[in-house]
Amino acid sequence: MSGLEDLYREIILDHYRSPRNKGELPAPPARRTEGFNPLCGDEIVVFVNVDDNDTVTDIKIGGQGCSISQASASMMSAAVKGKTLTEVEELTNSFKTMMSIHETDIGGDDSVTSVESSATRDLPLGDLEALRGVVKFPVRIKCATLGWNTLTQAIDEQRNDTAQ
Amino acid sequence: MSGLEDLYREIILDHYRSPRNKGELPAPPARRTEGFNPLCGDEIVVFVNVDDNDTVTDIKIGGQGCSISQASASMMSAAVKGKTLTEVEELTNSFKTMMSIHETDIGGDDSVTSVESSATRDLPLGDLEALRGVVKFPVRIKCATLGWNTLTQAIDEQRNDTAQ
Amino acid sequence: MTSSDSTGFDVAKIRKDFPILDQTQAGRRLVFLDSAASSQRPQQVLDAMDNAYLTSYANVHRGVYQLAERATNLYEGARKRVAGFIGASSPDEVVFTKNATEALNLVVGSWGRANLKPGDAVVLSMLEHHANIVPWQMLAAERELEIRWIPVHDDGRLDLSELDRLLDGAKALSVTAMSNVTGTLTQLDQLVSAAHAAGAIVVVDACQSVPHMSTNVTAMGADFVVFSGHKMLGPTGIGVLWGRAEHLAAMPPFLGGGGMILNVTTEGFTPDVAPAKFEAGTPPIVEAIGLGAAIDYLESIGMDAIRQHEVELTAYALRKLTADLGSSIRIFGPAEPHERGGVLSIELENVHAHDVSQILDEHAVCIRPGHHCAKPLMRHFGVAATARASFYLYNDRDDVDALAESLVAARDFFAI
Amino acid sequence: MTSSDSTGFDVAKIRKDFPILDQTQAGRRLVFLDSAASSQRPQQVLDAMDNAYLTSYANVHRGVYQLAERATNLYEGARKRVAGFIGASSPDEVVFTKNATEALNLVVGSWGRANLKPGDAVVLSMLEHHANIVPWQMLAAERELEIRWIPVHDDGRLDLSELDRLLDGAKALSVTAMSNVTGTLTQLDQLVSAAHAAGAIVVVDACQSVPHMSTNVTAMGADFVVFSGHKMLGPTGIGVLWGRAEHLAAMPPFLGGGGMILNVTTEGFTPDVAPAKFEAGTPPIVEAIGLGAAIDYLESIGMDAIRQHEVELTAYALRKLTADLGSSIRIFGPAEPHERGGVLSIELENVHAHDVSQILDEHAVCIRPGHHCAKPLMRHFGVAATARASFYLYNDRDDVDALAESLVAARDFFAI
Ligand SMILES: Cc1ncc(COP(=O)(O)O)c(C=O)c1O
Ligand SMILES: Cc1ncc(COP(=O)(O)O)c(C=O)c1O
Repeated sequence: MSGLEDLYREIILDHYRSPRNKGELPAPPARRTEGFNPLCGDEIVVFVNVDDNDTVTDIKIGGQGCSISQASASMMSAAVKGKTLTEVEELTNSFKTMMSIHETDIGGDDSVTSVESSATRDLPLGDLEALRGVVKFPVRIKCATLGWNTLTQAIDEQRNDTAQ
Repeated sequence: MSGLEDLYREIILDHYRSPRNKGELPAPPARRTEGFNPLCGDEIVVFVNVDDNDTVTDIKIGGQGCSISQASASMMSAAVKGKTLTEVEELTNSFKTMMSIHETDIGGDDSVTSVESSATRDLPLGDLEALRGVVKFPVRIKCATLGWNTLTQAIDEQRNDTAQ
Repeated sequence: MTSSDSTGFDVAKIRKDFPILDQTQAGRRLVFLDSAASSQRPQQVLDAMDNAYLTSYANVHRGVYQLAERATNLYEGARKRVAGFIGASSPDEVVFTKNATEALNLVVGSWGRANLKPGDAVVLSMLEHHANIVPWQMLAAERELEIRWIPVHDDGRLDLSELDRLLDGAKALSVTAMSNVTGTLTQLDQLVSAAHAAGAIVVVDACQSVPHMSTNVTAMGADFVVFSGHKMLGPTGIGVLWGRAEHLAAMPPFLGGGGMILNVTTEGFTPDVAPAKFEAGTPPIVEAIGLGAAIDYLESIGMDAIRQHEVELTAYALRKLTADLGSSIRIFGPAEPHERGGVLSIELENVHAHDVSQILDEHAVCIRPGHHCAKPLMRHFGVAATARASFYLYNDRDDVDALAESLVAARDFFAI
Repeated sequence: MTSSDSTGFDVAKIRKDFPILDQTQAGRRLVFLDSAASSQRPQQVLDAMDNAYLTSYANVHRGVYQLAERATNLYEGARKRVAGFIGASSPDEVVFTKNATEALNLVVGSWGRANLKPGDAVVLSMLEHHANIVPWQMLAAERELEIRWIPVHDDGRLDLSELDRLLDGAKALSVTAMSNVTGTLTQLDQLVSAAHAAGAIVVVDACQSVPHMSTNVTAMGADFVVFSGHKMLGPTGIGVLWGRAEHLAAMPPFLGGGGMILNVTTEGFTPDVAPAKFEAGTPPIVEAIGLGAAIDYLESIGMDAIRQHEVELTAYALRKLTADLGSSIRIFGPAEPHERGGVLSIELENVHAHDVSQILDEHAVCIRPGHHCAKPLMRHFGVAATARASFYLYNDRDDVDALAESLVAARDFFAI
């Protein structure tokens, strides 16, 4: 099962078995956002507290999902805690760039979709690098990005609310 | 064009070129009924006068159509004038039996549609026999029966009105 | 090889007709166990379609020339084949759609819009596929309808203890003949008679049953029955709505366009009669022809033989998986093979369905993880997803053995 | 043989890819002149579909195993091909339907239901096919909309002298890019800018133009564009709706079911984003793949070359038919070949279109008689039916000669 070892790296299985920041936060004051992977039924709930300095003071992850979506969300929660929203967005971009380089190859034709380019693509990802193996399994990219997309949605909503 | 000679018998072309009972009747008292062949755009208008003894005292045919639909309607008009509604129905059944024997063969499978059997199928059809060649051209059967179906509809409406 | 089972059902011979199954993946024989999502199709079906395209193709219904007449005859011949296969009283009761989903939307959009008013109730079951839920929810939102749900027992059978109360005053019951998650065969006899007694029409989602057992819509007594071609050895792009003639006659059209009218003026249009009334636009001509060929193939094997083969295979699989995986596996659905189809949804302890399927793929075993478009049922079972293996006439005990073996590997991989 | 015309367009070579054309009927070479109803398709398209069924078939989108992934990639790859072919800014703007008719019903049923209220006006043209009339009439009856008609000149061109008045206050203009009766290429530039200036969205029925000339929906500036696969060398059972991303995002779903949701509970559902939102149920998977292959084929020949070939052939046909049949023939549509597509509707003096087609069939010449699903236009021209010959890349001057010869025979047969 050589291919599988790339996907299921030890650190991923560790996050899957012992997810960090699992649970709920009282909402409000926390923001609660749900994400769905319509393909496989995975559901993720992100609870996030952002203080007046736009800093993520706490984050919790709920829901059910496969090893990749759970591990990715767990790593994400560890990585974003204490970061500002801008830093979170940069990290998200870096992570998605790592994933989306291959997303454009789905369908074997990259003439239409263009690779999202970003100044932040070289940001060090730390543990998250372990998820790089996912790009060899394009179907699972959606699993790896589920938590991130849900967090992005939460941040967007937060910003809209603050702006109003 | 041997096949075509079966379809376009001289008597048919004659009725096509010189249609009998072409025109309109004042409606009311006449009943006016429209028929459509949705496949080819043919439209037929049947005007029919039925007296208190259920006898067709007059009939006129309007509309536009191909040689087969026009000739068949023309022959029909000549054949039904002066007949009682019951006689018209018997004649219609005979005519349709001549046509529908082949209709069941469309699709090359007669296990589902059953041949309409009728005590009146042997009624002499006279000139109308000339239309027998149409059954070799199944697509044209709908042309040949358009006028008849429209007349049947007119009679049904007439009966419903009288019944009320 | 156990490819010919006790009934003499010759899987090895059947498999020869399915070239796609004759492939290896990383050196292993491909084991296809996802027919509940979509079946494979025999060479005979592909040949029938190619033959139509290569010799007798033209648009149907409106042509006088021989090519168009042949195409029309093939298309209408397919309608007759479908009618015969499901015991319809006339081919005119058979409407071709693009899939079962469109057929259900047609019933809801045409019959439902014409017959349901605010406050009316529709009864569904907790086993339903989204295709038999969402269209009703869309109309419910538009019309303020009430949707009532027939509950489900823990073993996947419907709980009919409150059926009469649920049906009281309801206008329609729309229910699956066989669950695509648990394989449950629903109690159609009881459902149909209770619904009719309550004055409700009955819509049957027969997507999973028509491909696997003999069907007689007239005997079933329902008002509408829908299914898809691609789950029964036919091509994609074709589904069937069967409806009682009197319903189809009374219903307004669903989609408007060419082929469904008697007349059109700038003022308005006059619809044609069924089935043309419901087939707007160029129909899936060659797909219907392919479905006709699929039916010929199924009939050449025999629907009763197929059903019996699948019952035996399911019984074997239930025994085998329980024996090999013991308490680490949960199998959804009725324990009794005769009460279910060949669809096994499973949960493997500590391994998410998605991961199960990934590891099985490494063994060239194709199963489907997910909610199977039945999220209400998933939520009832308290799972986000199951791993589903499903059987058809080309599967045998070797396939079940490969399934069991790879499931053991998946369990062990995650237990490290 | 004139199979290679002045531009070097090699019809003889192309015809080799279309085995269906290589047949005789009662000893005569088959002359297929009915591509406006539905085209034939090259072996390459059939091979692409067979290949998908034989090597890479499974239901799309929900599978983890490699077979399902390959099928999904082929299906989504086809969407990208379509997007590229029509100049869409993203594949997400491409929705697969069963045919163009469904695509138009989708626009009317989703955009229309969400945006039109009683008293609102929609503008159509007298050239429209029933597919672009009846859906609007259905909604008009439900919502009390006003339908206004752009009139047509005697030569089949649209009369735009009152365009601004017609568009005044209108919410939508839905218009054909090319008439399937007269071949008229409508003045899309003017129509689109006038409609947008009036605040109306623009729906373009491009069924007859997309197969025959290069298309760029972005440059066209319309809001929705529809067409069908079977008229452009693709299979039956597939159509395309292109819509501007912002419209698709704002529109409610049309059909409900699997594959178009993010979540379903017993209380309601959350739709997915476009294009998934509009593709309920198992899509026409292999039909999309076939359409992708058809596009590859068309691009290998070149859309501009195809257009030029057809303009030349149409010019030749106009000359030839007029020369051979003189005053006994009436040819509908613009006299200038550059203002029209290769669609010739004719009326033969004293011979009904149905009879014309019957006699032509005896000469193995396939043309279509009828109202061509454009009854309002027929009524305007004062005819019940026309006989229509239409050209595609596999037709040449020999075909036109056979047409002329058989028309002479038809005229003479009825003149006896
Ligand atoms: C101009 C035009 N619009 C719409 C249609 C409908 O296309 P389809 O039957 O593929 O839905 C056609 C073809 O019949 C057409 O020619
Ligand atoms: C029970 C059931 N109903 C409906 C459907 C929908 O069928 P389709 O996707 O072919 O429209 C399916 C298959 O996905 C099914 O299993």
